[in-house]
Amino acid sequence: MRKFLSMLLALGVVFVLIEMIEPIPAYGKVDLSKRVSEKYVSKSVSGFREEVAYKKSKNLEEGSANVVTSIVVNYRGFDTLGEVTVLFISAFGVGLISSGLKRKGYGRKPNFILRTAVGVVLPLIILFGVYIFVHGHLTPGGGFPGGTILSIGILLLYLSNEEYELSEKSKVLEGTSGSLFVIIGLLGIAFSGAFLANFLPTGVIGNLFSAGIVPIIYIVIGFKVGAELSTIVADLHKEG
Amino acid sequence: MMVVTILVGALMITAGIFAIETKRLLDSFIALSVLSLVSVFLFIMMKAPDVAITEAAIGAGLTTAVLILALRKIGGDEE
Amino acid sequence: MVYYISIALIGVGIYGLISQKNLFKHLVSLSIIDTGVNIFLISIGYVEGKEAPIYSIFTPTANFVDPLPQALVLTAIVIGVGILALGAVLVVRVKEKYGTLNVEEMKDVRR
Amino acid sequence: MISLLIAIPLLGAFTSIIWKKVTDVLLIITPIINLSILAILRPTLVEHLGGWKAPFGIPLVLDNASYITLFIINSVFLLLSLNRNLFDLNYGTVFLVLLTSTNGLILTGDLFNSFVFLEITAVSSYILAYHNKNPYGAYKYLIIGSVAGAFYLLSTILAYVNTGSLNMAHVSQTLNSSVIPAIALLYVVGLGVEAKLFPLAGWVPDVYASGSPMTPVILGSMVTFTIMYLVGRIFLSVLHGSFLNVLYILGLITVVFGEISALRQNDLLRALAYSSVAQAGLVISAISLKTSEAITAGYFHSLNDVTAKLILFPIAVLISKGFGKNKIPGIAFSIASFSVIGFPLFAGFRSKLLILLSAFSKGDYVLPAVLLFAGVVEVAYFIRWNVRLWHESEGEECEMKKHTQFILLALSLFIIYIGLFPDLYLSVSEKIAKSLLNVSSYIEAVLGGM
Repeated sequence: MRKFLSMLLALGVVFVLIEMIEPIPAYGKVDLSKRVSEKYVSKSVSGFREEVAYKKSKNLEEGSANVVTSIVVNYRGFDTLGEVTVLFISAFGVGLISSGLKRKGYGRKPNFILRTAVGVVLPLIILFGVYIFVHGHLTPGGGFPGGTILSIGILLLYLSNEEYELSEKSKVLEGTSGSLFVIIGLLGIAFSGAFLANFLPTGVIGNLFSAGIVPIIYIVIGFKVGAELSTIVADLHKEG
Repeated sequence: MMVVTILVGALMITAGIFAIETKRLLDSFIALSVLSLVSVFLFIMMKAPDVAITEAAIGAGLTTAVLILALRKIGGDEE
Repeated sequence: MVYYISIALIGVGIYGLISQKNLFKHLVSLSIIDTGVNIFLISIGYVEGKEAPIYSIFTPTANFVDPLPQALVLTAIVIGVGILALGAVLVVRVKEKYGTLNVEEMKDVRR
Repeated sequence: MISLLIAIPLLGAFTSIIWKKVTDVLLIITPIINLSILAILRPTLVEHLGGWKAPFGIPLVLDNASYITLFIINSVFLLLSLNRNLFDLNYGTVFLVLLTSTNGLILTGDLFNSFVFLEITAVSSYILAYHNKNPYGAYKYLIIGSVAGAFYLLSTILAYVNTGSLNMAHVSQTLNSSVIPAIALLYVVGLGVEAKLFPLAGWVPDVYASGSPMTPVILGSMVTFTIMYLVGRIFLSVLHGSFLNVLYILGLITVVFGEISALRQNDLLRALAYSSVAQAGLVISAISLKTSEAITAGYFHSLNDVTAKLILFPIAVLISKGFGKNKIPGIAFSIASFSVIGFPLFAGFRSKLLILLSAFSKGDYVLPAVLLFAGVVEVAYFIRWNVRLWHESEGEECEMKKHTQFILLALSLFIIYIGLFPDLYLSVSEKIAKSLLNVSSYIEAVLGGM
């Protein structure tokens, strides 16, 4: 009975939602010229207009080759600060709610293959994570997946080693990188007159050293997300 | 392309229903992981590689790990 | 078509949220709703015949799908995992305190 | 400069996780710094974050409404952090993040950014709800709140599809009226959970009545008032006040539902929780009358409600058996409850009268009827509780510190002061209402006459 009623309600919601999307343009037939993102792509928000060309255009208003990154970190960087804060506060909450607990083992010795492989795979995982967030402004990826991959490395350590415990330093890393993000934003006020404004040269689009503060912020985000998710993983290993 | 989309969509909805209706929680989490992985495919089809990578790392990887770790903490499946 | 897939996923999630009694299932349903919303967001930015929004050797000049929804979805995914982790820990504490994961049984215990 | 209001508490939160010891100092210093920044600034100011101009970047808008709301929220925060023994300092980081997010919610001029800050507020509230070992209440809140968050995101994206932008002013300017119902309906669901609207308010008693002194105080004051501001901003400014009828009806149902449930409770905390649901419904239906007077009355009432709840909840938690020898908290409790009922001489009377008058002047008779009904029910249960608490003579020496008692008494005298001379609250709410209704100058300020 309960199932039938909930099915009815879910169908109702689906029906209402379908009615709601009636007026929006058909899938794949969207006109982008009416949206703000058009200016993000052509990097002409501040009025400057010139065809952007890979590895050629210089000193654009915003220099990351990955347009999504340019939005996430630069044009709408404030959202990302908020997003990092969500993760920060939920990691803090997970720690708070499972406080007073100690790590408990899995109750059986980890597999030999797992223990040996960790030594080989872990550096690779960390290297991959760091690569992803260092190149966030050039290739898909960035601070969030990069940080997640770092924390997956920590998870692997937990799985393979009964005694392993994340050191308290991760909290320091978390707090410091968070503060760094805010401080970079405040430097923006000092140098360019607006919070989170870019104050470094943007270089040639597509180069590793380009895009001003974007790579720096993404590295900070990477470490912060890595530290936060690692504390979540660590806290989930604690038991009363 | 249309056929692929429909197949992917059908797979996702099936995985979703299975995740909800199955009796064992572990199965449910695995089905959720499958749903996330399939959605990665959909994201790539819609030309969103950034989202695809993030969803693969977070949605399919970490979410499942978090849920399974929490399940382990309460002493595994009971139903 | 993708619109309907995402809406169907939202519907499945809501169905799960109401019909299921196990707390973990609610988290799973929530995750399904999130995935549905994310797919919807991406799909409204997709334009046929355009490429992924990254300047590279293969796409040296702009011919891109809408990058803004992708940026929004990145944010939404990360927020989603934060809430999910918090929810999972809360479920663990509920189980510790009431000894059950079932909503209905919990009502009896709490009385 | 405006961004400092958000950056400083956030920096404080990040610092507090490294040096736990400074948390209690930070809790007092941050609101003081914020208030002094506010004292320097004068509305109307707009800061374009990252230096990107309006529809492209994220603007922070400090107009009259947000200025006053910020002032209120930060003062309330300061007042709460001075009330030291109500607080669990382990939660210090959460308070600072909550201050960050409420400030952000008030200042932001961007729809998606408001979603992000709403989620921060929500997550901090879930953590606060867990206080005093209340995992189920927190869990329930988390599930309902996150679903609402998903709907909020959906409506934001629908606005983006229609206008091509996420900027509130730009959306308000260009939104096609044919899609407003869909967007507004999704926003009702998205905001309804935090605003405690009827079908979505099921979490309130479970969270508010956990027996923790700080959870209901913080959620009922800071968060509630911020959400009321956001409801006004979105429905009046962004959506031009259309589709308010649904909000109006839901608000009225919420009042009736809240009051009847409050009457049926045997637990004082749960009764108070339902009472704040009812007050929230009253505020929302007043706001949705859409005339300047009615909105003024709505925010006035919300301010009164916040003040009263600041007194009622801590006393109800700490002295649940009866007042006995504790005369001072007893007097404060009675004054606050009379204000909620709306006895003449007390602050609540002024705001309820104003709501009545503004509804009559608009030719509306349903809201007055519901308001009178609510008043009768409130008299029934609040008098019952007052009698019960005063007659219970065995009340032991309470755990309340002297200076907390003093602050509570001062607050209750303030309620009487407002009841006699309502000008302070009245002028403040009037400014909020005028500023929220003056959409064109808001658009002008943000977009700079585009």
